[in-house]
Amino acid sequence: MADSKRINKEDTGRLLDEWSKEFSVSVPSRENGMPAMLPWDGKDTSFLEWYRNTVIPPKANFFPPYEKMFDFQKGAEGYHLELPPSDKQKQLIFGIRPCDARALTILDTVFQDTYQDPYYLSRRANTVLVGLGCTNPYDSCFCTSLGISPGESTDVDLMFTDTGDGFFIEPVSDKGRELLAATGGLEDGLEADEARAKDVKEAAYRKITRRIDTGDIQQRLAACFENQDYWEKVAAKCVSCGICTFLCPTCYCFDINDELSQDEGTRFRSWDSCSFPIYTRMPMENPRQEKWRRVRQKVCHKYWFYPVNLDITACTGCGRCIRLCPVNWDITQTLNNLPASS
Amino acid sequence: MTTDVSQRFLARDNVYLPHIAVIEKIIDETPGVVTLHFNFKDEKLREEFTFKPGQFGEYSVFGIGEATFCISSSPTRRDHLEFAVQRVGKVTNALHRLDVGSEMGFRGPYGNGFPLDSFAGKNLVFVAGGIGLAPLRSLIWNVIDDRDKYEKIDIVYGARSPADLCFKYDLDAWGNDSSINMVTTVDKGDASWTGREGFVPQVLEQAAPSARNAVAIVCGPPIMIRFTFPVLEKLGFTPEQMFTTLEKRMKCGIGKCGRCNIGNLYVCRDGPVFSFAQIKGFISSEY
Amino acid sequence: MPFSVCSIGILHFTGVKLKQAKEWEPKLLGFLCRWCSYAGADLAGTSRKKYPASIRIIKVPCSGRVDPLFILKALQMGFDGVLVSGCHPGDCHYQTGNYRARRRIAITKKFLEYAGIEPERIQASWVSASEAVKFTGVVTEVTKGLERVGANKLFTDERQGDGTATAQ
Amino acid sequence: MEQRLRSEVKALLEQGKIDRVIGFEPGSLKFTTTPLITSDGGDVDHLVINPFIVNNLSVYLTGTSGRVGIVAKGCDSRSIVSLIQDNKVLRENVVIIGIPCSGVIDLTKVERLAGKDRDELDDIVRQGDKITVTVGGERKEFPASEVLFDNCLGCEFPTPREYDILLDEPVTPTPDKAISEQKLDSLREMPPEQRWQFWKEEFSRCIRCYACRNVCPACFCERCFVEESEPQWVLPVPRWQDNLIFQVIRSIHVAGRCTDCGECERACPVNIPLRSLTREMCNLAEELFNYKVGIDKEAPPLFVAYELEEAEDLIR
Repeated sequence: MADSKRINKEDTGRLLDEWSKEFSVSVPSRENGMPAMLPWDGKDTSFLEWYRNTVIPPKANFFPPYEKMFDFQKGAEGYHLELPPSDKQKQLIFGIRPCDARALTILDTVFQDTYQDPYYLSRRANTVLVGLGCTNPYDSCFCTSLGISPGESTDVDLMFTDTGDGFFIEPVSDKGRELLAATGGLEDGLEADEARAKDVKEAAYRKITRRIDTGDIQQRLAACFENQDYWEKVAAKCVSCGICTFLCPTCYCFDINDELSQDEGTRFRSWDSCSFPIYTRMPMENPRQEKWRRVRQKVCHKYWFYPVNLDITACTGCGRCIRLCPVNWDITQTLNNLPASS
Repeated sequence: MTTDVSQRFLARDNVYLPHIAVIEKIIDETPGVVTLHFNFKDEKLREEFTFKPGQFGEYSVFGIGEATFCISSSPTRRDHLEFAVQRVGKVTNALHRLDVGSEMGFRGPYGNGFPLDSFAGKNLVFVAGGIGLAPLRSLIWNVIDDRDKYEKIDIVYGARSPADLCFKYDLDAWGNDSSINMVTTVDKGDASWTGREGFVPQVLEQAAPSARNAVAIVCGPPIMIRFTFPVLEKLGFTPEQMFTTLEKRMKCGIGKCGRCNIGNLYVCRDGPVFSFAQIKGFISSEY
Repeated sequence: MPFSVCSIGILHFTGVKLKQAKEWEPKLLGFLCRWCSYAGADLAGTSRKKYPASIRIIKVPCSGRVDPLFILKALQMGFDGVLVSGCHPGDCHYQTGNYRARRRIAITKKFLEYAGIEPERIQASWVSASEAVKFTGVVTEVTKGLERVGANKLFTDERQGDGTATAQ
Repeated sequence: MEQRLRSEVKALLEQGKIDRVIGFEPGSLKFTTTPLITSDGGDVDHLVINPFIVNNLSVYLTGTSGRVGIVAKGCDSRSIVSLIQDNKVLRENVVIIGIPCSGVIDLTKVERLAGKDRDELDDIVRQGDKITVTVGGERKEFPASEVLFDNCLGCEFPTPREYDILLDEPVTPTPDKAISEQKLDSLREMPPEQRWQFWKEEFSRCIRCYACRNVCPACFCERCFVEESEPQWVLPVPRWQDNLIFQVIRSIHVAGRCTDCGECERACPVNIPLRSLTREMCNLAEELFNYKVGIDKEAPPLFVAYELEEAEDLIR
């Protein structure tokens, strides 16, 4: 490839250093005991050894667990509202996996739908995504069923492929091409690197064995939507916690709450989850009081309602919901065992 | 006025930032319901603001939170805006505590509103229960102010008891309007009640408005809506001829926060006004 | 002077930001049983006994009404300490409310200490309706204890500047 | 044990003594099990017992109607007793199928020792006090004390005390409080400010998914205080202050009900050492009031019971 580059692994720190001059760089980090995309400390590149994927999905870098929407203050003239200062600092996320990058493309659709979400979209516009292809996916991964290849991505700006001693670097977007052109100290990619990268990508693809059957999925879900027995059976062991939704890279539901201390306060938004009964509870009734309705909503939303509305399935097969579930509720089993009708 | 709905009446380009509005009048409707009259603090917005009957807003009591209510006044009467609040929880309690002159926040208008153009030249049947009259009230006054455009008007309105009837001043006005066929009913009357008794769906069945060249617009508690649709079907209304405006728990009002869906439809984004044809697939299940 | 709030008065407190005089002085929230300690405090007031003005009082129907949550919430709101005061063992208007309060307070105090909250901040006493002198003594002692441990900065957050209703 | 379990459950279902059974079946990932809740006799052959049966299944009892057979380890059976004490479960409605338990394997410890993630391991075999982990064909042996959950290492009641069927001979308890409470001891050694700082940092990671609460059999409230809106005790915003209040109060609310089963800590996706809070609660109940949880189903719960004279040194 003409505009591809290569770099030795031991030079990764130097490259991140260079990018840090222009960007606030985030890398996979587990300094808090749990892997997430956190600001690079300027030295540690040990993630190259241990990193498979983060627990906290990179959506948190754009749509954090909670954020300030605005402050308010009551004065003699009435209420004054103050937006948080817009962050002009450019961001770079290094090492995002193809599934999680696709998740951002999915989130873009809902946060742009009709009304622009200023908080998410401004961070998104400010950020360069540097993808890193998987070489060692988890046994819970099923991205290939969602049309994602673990080694490739069209949703990032630059794509890195681990070729053993180094990385083969391909620009994906114009933003990535510009960044690559402006980055010094990179060698041109060799044909041998490209060939090696191709093998790595194919090998990663083959490593993913977990599958879901996506054929006619909307029709199949519609056919068993009213099958209460099936949904009750599927939901029986769910404990209605928020892990699968909070840590899903495509789940975007949120709650809005105010904090008051006398005459001033803050409006926050924070992650919310369709697993919680309170999520839909109204004073007189709750349309999804029963657990099976909530489980059904989660599954149908991802594979049926979301694609009908926004033309893309709201799942990337990253497997977090399976891997992190405290009772091993497995969405692939739910989808693969859908009964043919009610 | 911009035609792009997403840009209409945005405060500082941020769709989540409310406009400041001032309460101008408070009317006690029933023991648990008040109607609040308000206007925007910003004079330009006060001039420019427009909406369609059936659209809703997000109302803030700063420090307590936001809640969703339809605008219950008619776009044809624009010296102020109105909404009705039943006291049921944190934000509605706080709204009830506001005084004339208090400031609150308003975002909107959101939602589709009623397809008013398609109602022209038709007989209109309004069926409402309790505070469910609020969104229909906006539409009814709009229709009355454009009376020539529409044919016969039937209104069936009911509440649990005489004390629970909202907008009594409107009920009187419509009852006195010879161009409107108005039926008011209560589930159970009291000593002074001389009007009808009976549940709304049954009273509707007795009133038996014709389905010919008609549309029915229904709003009330879910249980009433569920029992009203079959009656309308019996009277010959097709699912396309029946409209309702739905209420769900909402936070953002703009189709992002996720909780108000019925199947793939979001009450805030695709509604709150739906034809029965749109929602009948889910109505037994999640509404 | 103590000011009285009804037993759900904590509701009104959750939105309060305490105003702070220039010099820090301890602020103590007292949950006083209406059958004994509250009357004791009243008696202290009417008989013009002197005691520190540090205390704010919420009247509760029984010391057994006090959920550990009230205590922690008061600390988050910026009170420097909490005093739960009820009837002497054997004197509970509801027979056993104070015995149950005792278990709860004991566990709460020890547990919050383990979590890192100074034990001086969580105090309990038995004060009867006639013990105005004991009441003033308790408030004085507890206030002194709070002066020793200093201002409650448990929930302040230098980085974010929010999440706390601590005095400014 | 597994064979006996299946035949016992089959018989119970066939004789109509239970309407459904709550047990474990193989999970969809390596070295995991998953709860099986079924009334179908055909599912009974999926029931398993192995060193990976982590869940405390009694969490499902409060939401299940009819007569239920439930597979219970020592800690789980004590949770059931505690639920009976709280009138959440009727003794006659449960058939407790007890497993004498010699501890459950903590996969995060195995991962740390093996230097590989769970799905990269070939095999984990337990034989008595030795656990053999095979990685890439290479066998590594670890003593159970390095691989079992902390709470298992301190377990005083590995054999259920309340049961209808006991599947095997009782296990002799070998509690090692020192190992089991290593993390707690390191906290106790800190000055208070440092302890508070420790928890502040831990809870700044909390995302308030409520997995800790929802996997906990002792958290049976229909409406948790965090979901109250008037008054709004805790904002549903995951700031460390609110997170910390939530968890500290949760720990106090489960005092006298928590059996140190360790599920809250295991379920936490962001690795907050929650057991270091709940375990201390068990200790306090014992130290202050000589109360051990889940021992006597006739006894009143911790906060209902009282002695005429106790804890007076803490009151002025």
